[in-house]
Amino acid sequence: MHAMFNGDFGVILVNIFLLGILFAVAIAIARMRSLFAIVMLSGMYSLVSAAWYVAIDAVDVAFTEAAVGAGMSTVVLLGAMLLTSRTAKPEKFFFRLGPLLVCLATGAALIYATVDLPALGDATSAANAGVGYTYLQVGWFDTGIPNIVTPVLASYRGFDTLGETTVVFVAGLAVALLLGFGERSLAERIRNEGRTSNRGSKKAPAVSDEDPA
Amino acid sequence: MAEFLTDIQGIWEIVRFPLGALMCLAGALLCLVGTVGVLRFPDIYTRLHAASITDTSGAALVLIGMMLLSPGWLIVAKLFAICVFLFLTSPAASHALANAAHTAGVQPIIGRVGSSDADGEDA
Amino acid sequence: MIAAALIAILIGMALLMLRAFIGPTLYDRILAVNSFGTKTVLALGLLGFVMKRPEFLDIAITYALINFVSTIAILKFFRYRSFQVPLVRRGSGGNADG
Amino acid sequence: MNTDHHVILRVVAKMLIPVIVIFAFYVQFHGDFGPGGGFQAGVIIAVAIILYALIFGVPAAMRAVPPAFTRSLAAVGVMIYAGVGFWALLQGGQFLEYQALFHEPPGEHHGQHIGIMVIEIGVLCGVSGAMLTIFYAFAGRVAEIRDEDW
Repeated sequence: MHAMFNGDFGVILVNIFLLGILFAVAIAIARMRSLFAIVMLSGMYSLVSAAWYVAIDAVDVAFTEAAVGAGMSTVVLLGAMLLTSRTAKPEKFFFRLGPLLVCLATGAALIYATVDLPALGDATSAANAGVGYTYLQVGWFDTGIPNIVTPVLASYRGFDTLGETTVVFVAGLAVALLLGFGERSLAERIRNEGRTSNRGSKKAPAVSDEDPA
Repeated sequence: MAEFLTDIQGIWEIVRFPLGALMCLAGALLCLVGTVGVLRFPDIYTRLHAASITDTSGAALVLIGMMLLSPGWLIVAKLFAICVFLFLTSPAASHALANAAHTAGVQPIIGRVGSSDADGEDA
Repeated sequence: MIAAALIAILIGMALLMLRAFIGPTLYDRILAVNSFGTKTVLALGLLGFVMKRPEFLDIAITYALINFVSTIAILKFFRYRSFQVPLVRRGSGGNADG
Repeated sequence: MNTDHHVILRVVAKMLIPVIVIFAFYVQFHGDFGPGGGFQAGVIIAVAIILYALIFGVPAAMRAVPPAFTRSLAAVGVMIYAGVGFWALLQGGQFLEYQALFHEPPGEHHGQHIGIMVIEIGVLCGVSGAMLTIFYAFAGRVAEIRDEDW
């Protein structure tokens, strides 16, 4: 009884529980029609998946998921959703059959592939025994930085990270070129304020058809 | 006097781990009670009440328990920061939620709620 | 005992998830997701202590700060363009509106 | 009518936004010793400004942090990153070879620390600028929501 509440068993139980919650949230997202609820549930999904990343010791990934998934992605999804409709249209039954078959086949292939995967934290697996082990050995001598993720990202794979930063920049630029830079609303706002001559945070109702006498 | 102080420190070092674990457990149970309230209360305002109160007090208990368990002062400082942030954001979010629901015209359920299961089992 | 506290908080998260699924109005769902964020902060802290590596509290701080932003964003944007639909939606989340 | 509808949110946001930015810089410069780094810090700074835009309105945020500034910031971030590479080239090393920044033998870490810190600052600028550009692009197409309406 005492062994139930210490050490590894608790962590395994937590893993199973978090994965169960993830599964339930994913099913609920697939079943819902209201896009607001879907946005909120995707925020919940990122919360739980960050907790799961911490439980399996992938802390930097958890940090990125925490920073991006909770705040940024919710806001951007809301902004994108407000430009479209608020509910998803239900599909016909026959149109859903093809994607279902594709999903079932892919899931079966993935489950079949997990048989060959090494165990979590296996020291003799290909990822840990090859170049990863070399980085862990020479990282401190080469760079003198305690967190091994930072030198691998910034020093050993610095060229990749340059590419990733460029990808983020190009993504922002592409969205801005497609949707406009957002300065039109600011210009309208300033024009309205100049017309009603009502400055500050009074938030005057900016109706444009009534000219103030 | 110095012996007495070292004695106090030794006792504290022994006592703080069970005390912290106990406070963590108590706070977690409080959070659990609050979530049961969120699940069973009839309308949005009572659910907000259950969630808000247990979130702040239960979270404070859990965080103080973790402070007692923590090995260093940096961890204590981080936990204190989390405590301050939760105390700032959680009531503000609850207020904004209640305000938005009220502005949107959500009416609270007043009076008896039909069946008998709504009475007598609120904690 | 910390593991027991962690499991209690996880059960609370599951109950809140249920409320987020069945919530009649959208405000119930927002309430459930906000409370779920607080529970996740506590669960992350307790998870660090269970795994004996409490240096990971930075992630919990991030959530404590950022969860507020997503709640405010959803609250603010929910009323937009809702003139056509009834304000209080008594049905489930799956009703169709324009 | 003249009451401030969201006074509690305004006060809390005023207290919270500087803390979020300071925490972002902690994440930025603590990335060598724990979880964190430029990408996460950039996103957290963007979230702080998004919170400002949500509470005080998008036009106020556009006056504080103009869209022209954010898209220049994104470009400047990528240029800082690439500039470190060209700095190493000028010092006689290869592209992004931090060891060549100060002509150090292997085992010396000064160039590595400086190089990684500078490129993390570049990533910070690039990511926060790009995220804010995306947010402004979406927020500029949605009509402003009055305070009494939510």
